[in-house]
Amino acid sequence: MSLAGTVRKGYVRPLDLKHGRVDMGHGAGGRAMAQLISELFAAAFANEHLDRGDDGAVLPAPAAGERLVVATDAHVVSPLFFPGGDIGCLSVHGTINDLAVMGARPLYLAASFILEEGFPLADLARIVASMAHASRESGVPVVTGDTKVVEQGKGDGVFITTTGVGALPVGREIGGANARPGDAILVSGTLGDHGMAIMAQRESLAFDSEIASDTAALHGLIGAMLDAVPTIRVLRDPTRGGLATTLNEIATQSGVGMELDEAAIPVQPQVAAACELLGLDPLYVANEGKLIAICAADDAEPLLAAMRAHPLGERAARIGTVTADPNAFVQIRTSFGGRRMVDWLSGEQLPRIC
Amino acid sequence: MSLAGTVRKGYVRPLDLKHGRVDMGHGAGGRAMAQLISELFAAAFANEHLDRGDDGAVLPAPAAGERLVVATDAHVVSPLFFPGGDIGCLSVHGTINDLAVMGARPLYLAASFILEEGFPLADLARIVASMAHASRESGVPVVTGDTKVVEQGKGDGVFITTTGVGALPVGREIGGANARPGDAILVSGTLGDHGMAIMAQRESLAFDSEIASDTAALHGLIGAMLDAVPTIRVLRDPTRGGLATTLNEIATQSGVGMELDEAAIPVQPQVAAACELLGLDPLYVANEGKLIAICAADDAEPLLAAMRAHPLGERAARIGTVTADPNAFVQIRTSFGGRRMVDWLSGEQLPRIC
Amino acid sequence: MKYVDEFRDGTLARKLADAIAREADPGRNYAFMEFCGGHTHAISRYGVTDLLPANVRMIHGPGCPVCVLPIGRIDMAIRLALSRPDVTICTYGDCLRVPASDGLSLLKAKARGADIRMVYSAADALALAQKLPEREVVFFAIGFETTTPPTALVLRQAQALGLANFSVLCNHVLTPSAILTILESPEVRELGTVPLDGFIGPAHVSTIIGSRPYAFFAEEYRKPVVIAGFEPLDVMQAIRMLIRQVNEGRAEVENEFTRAVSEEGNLKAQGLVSEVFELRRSFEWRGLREVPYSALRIRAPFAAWDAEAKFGLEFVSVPDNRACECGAILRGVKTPIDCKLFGTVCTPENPMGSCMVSSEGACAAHYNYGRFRDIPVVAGTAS
Amino acid sequence: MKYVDEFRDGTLARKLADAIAREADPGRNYAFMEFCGGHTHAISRYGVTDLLPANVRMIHGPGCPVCVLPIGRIDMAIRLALSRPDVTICTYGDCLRVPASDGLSLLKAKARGADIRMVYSAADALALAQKLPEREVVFFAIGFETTTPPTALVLRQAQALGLANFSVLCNHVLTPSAILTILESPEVRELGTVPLDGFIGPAHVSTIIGSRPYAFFAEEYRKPVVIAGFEPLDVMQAIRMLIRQVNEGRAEVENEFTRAVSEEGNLKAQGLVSEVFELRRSFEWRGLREVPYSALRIRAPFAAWDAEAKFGLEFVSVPDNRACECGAILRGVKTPIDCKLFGTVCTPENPMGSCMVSSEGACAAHYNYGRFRDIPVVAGTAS
Amino acid sequence: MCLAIPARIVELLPGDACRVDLGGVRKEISLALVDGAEVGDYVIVHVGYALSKLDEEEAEQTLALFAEAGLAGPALAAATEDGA
Amino acid sequence: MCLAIPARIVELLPGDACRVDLGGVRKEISLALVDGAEVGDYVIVHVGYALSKLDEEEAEQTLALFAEAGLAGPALAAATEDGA
Ligand code: SF4
Ligand code: SF4
Ligand SMILES: [Mg+2]
Ligand SMILES: [Mg+2]
Ligand SMILES: [Mg+2]
Ligand SMILES: [Mg+2]
Ligand SMILES: [Mg+2]
Ligand SMILES: [Mg+2]
Ligand SMILES: [Mg+2]
Ligand SMILES: [Mg+2]
Ligand SMILES: [Mg+2]
Ligand SMILES: [Mg+2]
Repeated sequence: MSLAGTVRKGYVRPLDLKHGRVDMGHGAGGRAMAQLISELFAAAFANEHLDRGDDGAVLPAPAAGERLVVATDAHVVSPLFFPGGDIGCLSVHGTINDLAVMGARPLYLAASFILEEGFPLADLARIVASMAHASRESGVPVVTGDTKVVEQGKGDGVFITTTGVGALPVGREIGGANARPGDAILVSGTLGDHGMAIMAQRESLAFDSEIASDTAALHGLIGAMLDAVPTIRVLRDPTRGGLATTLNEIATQSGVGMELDEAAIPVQPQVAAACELLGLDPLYVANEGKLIAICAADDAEPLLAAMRAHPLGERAARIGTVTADPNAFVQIRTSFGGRRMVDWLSGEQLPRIC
Repeated sequence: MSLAGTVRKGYVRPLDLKHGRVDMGHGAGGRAMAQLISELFAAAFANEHLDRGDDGAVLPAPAAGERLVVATDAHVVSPLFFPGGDIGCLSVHGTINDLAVMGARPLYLAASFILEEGFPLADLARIVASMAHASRESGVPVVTGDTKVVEQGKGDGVFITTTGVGALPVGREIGGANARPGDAILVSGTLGDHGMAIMAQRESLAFDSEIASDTAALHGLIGAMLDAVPTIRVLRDPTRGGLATTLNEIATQSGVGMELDEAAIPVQPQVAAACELLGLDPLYVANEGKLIAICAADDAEPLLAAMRAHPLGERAARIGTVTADPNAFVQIRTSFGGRRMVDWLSGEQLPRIC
Repeated sequence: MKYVDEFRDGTLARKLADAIAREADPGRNYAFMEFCGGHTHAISRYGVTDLLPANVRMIHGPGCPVCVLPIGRIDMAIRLALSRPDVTICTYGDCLRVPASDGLSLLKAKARGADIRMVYSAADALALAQKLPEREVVFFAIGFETTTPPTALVLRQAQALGLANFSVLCNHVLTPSAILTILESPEVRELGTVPLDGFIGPAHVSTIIGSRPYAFFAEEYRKPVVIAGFEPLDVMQAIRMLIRQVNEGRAEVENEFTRAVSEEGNLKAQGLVSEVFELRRSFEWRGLREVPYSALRIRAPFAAWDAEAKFGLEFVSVPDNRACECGAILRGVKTPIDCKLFGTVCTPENPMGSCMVSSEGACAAHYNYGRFRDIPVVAGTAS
Repeated sequence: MKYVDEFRDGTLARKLADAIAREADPGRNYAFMEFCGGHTHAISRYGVTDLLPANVRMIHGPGCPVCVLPIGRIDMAIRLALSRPDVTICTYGDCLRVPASDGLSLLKAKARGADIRMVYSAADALALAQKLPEREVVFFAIGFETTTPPTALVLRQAQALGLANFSVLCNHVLTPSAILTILESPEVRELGTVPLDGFIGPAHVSTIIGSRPYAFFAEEYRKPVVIAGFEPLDVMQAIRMLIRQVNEGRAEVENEFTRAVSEEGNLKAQGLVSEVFELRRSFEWRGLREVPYSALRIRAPFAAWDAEAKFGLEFVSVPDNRACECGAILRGVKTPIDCKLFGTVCTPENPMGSCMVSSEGACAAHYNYGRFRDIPVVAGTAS
Repeated sequence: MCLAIPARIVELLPGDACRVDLGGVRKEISLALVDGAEVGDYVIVHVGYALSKLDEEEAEQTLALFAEAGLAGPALAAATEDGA
Repeated sequence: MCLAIPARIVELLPGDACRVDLGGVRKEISLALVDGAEVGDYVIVHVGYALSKLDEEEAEQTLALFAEAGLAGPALAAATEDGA
């Protein structure tokens, strides 16, 4: 975004944000790109760092005694607009969440756009406005960026990679390797909403429902949780691969097993029904505004109380317990009364969900 | 790259890096993705931060008195392999350079991959090896990452977004807005090598030459330059849009004009000839291992000497002077004896060069 | 979900478990084959095994259409798609990862540029052909008696529409012939290595064909058959009914799924199927080899929409991986852990055999849901 | 680069500048039109104007094939590409941004899904047609006498190959007819608003047609013509030669580019062109309106490769933007800064008229290279 | 792919189609294989087609059977004759 | 597009083609419009085709004319008759 504000106003016609489309010139590095950046991106994200117009942002470092946290995610969701959100807010929430689940205070975002030739500028403007709104609401500014354009048929409208920088107090150690046998496993709410909201839009599988993506920034909720229980051991957002895969990741990282209680796992009835219709398992469906927390068993109640007191954690639940298991198997007691494994996602459950 | 190292060795067949191809499962978040990440990405980039296997990296903050610098760039170059480099090393150098030209010490990189279904794993492995090599050579580790897969026909092999974090000492102020009338304009070497190396590979324009991309990390050169002249006012890498566009950016940011001396601008004979053949102007052709420096006129000689003493600055030259011009026009005295403007790139000069 | 949730109820499950435990004779073993992959899935997914007494053993049968599809049939579709850039292959999602020759699968062929698309329904394939008149859309049809009528319908529609760019590569197979083959296999018939005390028959197949086609087995082979729904309570009730038949020395066809299955089945669907399809003299099944009169082909009046005729596709039989025990597993002779490749070389990511592909396959079901049973769990230190 | 660098030499330039200054009569003004955009580009790119005395003025002529292409011709290609998804339009890169109707250009049509590709050579378009037999490849051919022989060649090759999926949308125009139209225009002929003391003729056109076709103008209209190469020293030498002719009252055709231009030109190429093409009775030029016998069309034996015939393309004349002064600029009546749109509404990113498209167009050349001349430069404080 | 679930018809659509409801989620399916289905009926849905209607009375009876299983006794015998 | 530059033929290729060299860069072009061109000849290249051969002697003479321009005098007159 090195060209922010570098095209003199009045010297060229403003971008046609109604009928215009992205063309190769918008990515060539010249005046057309400078115009796109200044009239669209810089205007939407405006902040002192971005406005500087250099190839990067100069930022105050974290406070003394804090460490840096960096997380990056490409967003390639299809369709770009879906009930409950769009790729723009998703790309902001997704990266904020990756910082927040490390226990970090999200500070800044960098945004990199890969646009497909022919993409309507009106859609791009809508997406950028949604990103800007999400960024302002979360208090995490987009401080630098980049724009590339690829030929038609070499992209898919728009891909957005966001990279987040956060600050982590020394002493706070949250990570996937910290789960211990006996710990309680909690989730912050219903599972599978995001993935099924996307699925409902797929032409070949279309169904009608009121399912909306749960996309949300979780750092507020996490702040409240850490206030209540500073010793949370693991936090993670169960995105691609869903709860099942994320728990398997954690189990493998920590070298522990898990035992879940199916009856305790919150799933919205419509999500359950849509899964039934398509032969999917909600445990493998993506979420974008939920988190998994693992804490010592004694901390589970106060943590659950803190979660439920926050709007994003109203339906928080304790869903299982960490076990000692060198095989790192995640198992579940079914509501039916049996037991089975909940393995890693194998193959693809849902394409292009984030 | 949250799954680094989380798949137990021996439990699955290793990736077929000879004949395998990327399929949708590699991006679905499940075991196939975990395997791709652990056997390919984590193995190549191995470092303590990445190995942690969380959704982000926890990193020591910059020293006291330093500020953060963040820069991000998507790389969509086509073809992926070209004389002198490939998208892998390019994506490392490009972002290191964006940090370095801010005067920052590059510290860490985050890498986000968008893979196209069907992309040969052998090519991916080659690219990742090249990135890892560039990262090690530059001393800037890849500390976190992300992988997505898009359907065939929705991408172009691989896109790589790298985001860099660096540290900038308080008091060091380098930026595009700092050029002042009377300042000297320097470049670190010959112009247009990268863009013409790419151009030579385009099917429809193919020509034979020994032109190779100049892709290189410039932080070493810049370190030497700052040692010699700590008060450098502007540094920038003239990538997309070439020297011409980058100087126009700076002129506009600083509200100054420029006057260049065509005879002083270094261009390799083969690059000049290839431009002649295709009707292009080397001043608009991209570079990936060159920089522009602007300093007070009195500092020009020591700075030039420092540049020439470094392997990446051997052909450094003073190419012009900053003028007072509210129109921010960049002008050139031609070798022929006339004068003209050197305007922003308009339209596209070369598609998909970085 | 009405008529779904009630049939998964844990309280009722415990009651049925008690009843089964009460009724099973502790002095003998019971081995029942659930023919259909849908039942295999339900058993694994809900952990039904944990509710059965130790002397009641379930054997997974060959009733997953993906598992029994021979390599050579997938090869036909892959060869067609790779050699004809104008061809689009549509199929149900389960087929995409079935391993074929040359290390390929439909999914890997797609990654190599073939145009392969997943559809939810045969009707979607037909609609795609109408939407893409410049492409040849081939519906790779697989399935037992349940998925056959929809295929028959789209073939009739294609004929009515004169839709020249649509065709079907037909792999529909028949449940009764497969059961017959198992009953005729030496292991069951002579050697007795597979003790088979009865069958659970698939309810959705019987919604079409009715319960009558099973009467022959019951009588001729003296094997009880209970047609059961796919919810776990249905399965448990069927097991209970089978135990009763065994205890009482009966060998009858009983119907647990009275809510949707009748004796005669869906006559409309049956009529449609016989209008469009006829028996193949023989068809290769994975694991069961050539099975006479076990599959359907498209009748002559629909030859213009028969991809085999239209594109001159040849079936070439390809042997399975030598070490793969799918064949024995599908016949109930072995279990997944008897296979050396299970869980190491062969996993759902790299299936070597078809039983590892569909989550209804015996190996995949055991890998995904039951693997922990092979290794004792160490108890948690705290909880 | 031999025979290139020598002709750009700054030292020689100063010598030629001295000679021109010496030879130009301070008592009079000289106005010469460089007909060709290639010369316009050289003059701007090298800053030749700075080396000429104030009383020698260069007028940019209509010799850029992109600039004179009327909107209606581009519309034909865009309509074809957008209405026929099987059509691929190939053209030289300069044509892509020419503004057409409905706010479109070939580039914008591409962004809307049309298959538009840039080629370096007509041969590339032909090769593409061979490579993509399932597509209709249309070469949108533009250019003066230089680019015409290559187009003729590929048409003959397409005929020889029987290449049914290749065709040419021919927009080739003729230099002498355009010069004639300028000489016949009221501004030059009667009003004298455009003082025209001579022409610089394009060397590469004359490599094909020779120098002879210009003799008529020299004699009939008493205007000196010097055929000159495209390097800046060639242009300066041509200016010097024109000044001499004016000073001496001569009106002859002189050849500065003796290194590659003869009187008769390239007879092989001429033969080829007349085999394949014939004169159009009339053709619309942007800025010059309808010009009789000023363009070529494809002869009947090649009709199968004539996109106009093959696809039934109709030319519909479309008026230029009212405020655009391209027409007057192409006739030498006005200069870019006389246009209200110049540099504000009309820029190379958003060209309103064709002169702003190609870097050889008068408006684009002035915008890109000469804009600073409109505004005095403030001197640097230090340097 | 062996999915077959009961869903309630909420709307009859042209061309032998209908919209069914399953736990609040609605989907269009084909009724071409089933005659006489009406709004309010439950049908067994498989790959986008109704395979048969569901007999609600029979369903309730089956559930009743399950419920009785808890009680010791021979309640089952009669019921199975019913069903075969 | 009005580019036309002289380049040296370094290799004759089948099908009326040749490879030319310009400042060390080599490109394949067509010789279909020019008869009798040989390796070592310079040709004027335009959109991938040689339009004509370049006469090296004439080129040197033209350069010589430019050089003489610095000297005052009427050296030009003779030369132009030559060229027309
Ligand atoms: S584990 Fe794999 S190889 Fe072994 S029987 Fe099962 S499918 Fe075949
Ligand atoms: S500036 Fe634009 S609108 Fe004006 S004459 Fe030139 S091309 Fe036409
Ligand atoms: Mg950047
Ligand atoms: Mg993430
Ligand atoms: Mg950038
Ligand atoms: Mg697309
Ligand atoms: Mg995450
Ligand atoms: Mg991440
Ligand atoms: Mg950059
Ligand atoms: Mg990620
Ligand atoms: Mg591609
Ligand atoms: Mg840069």
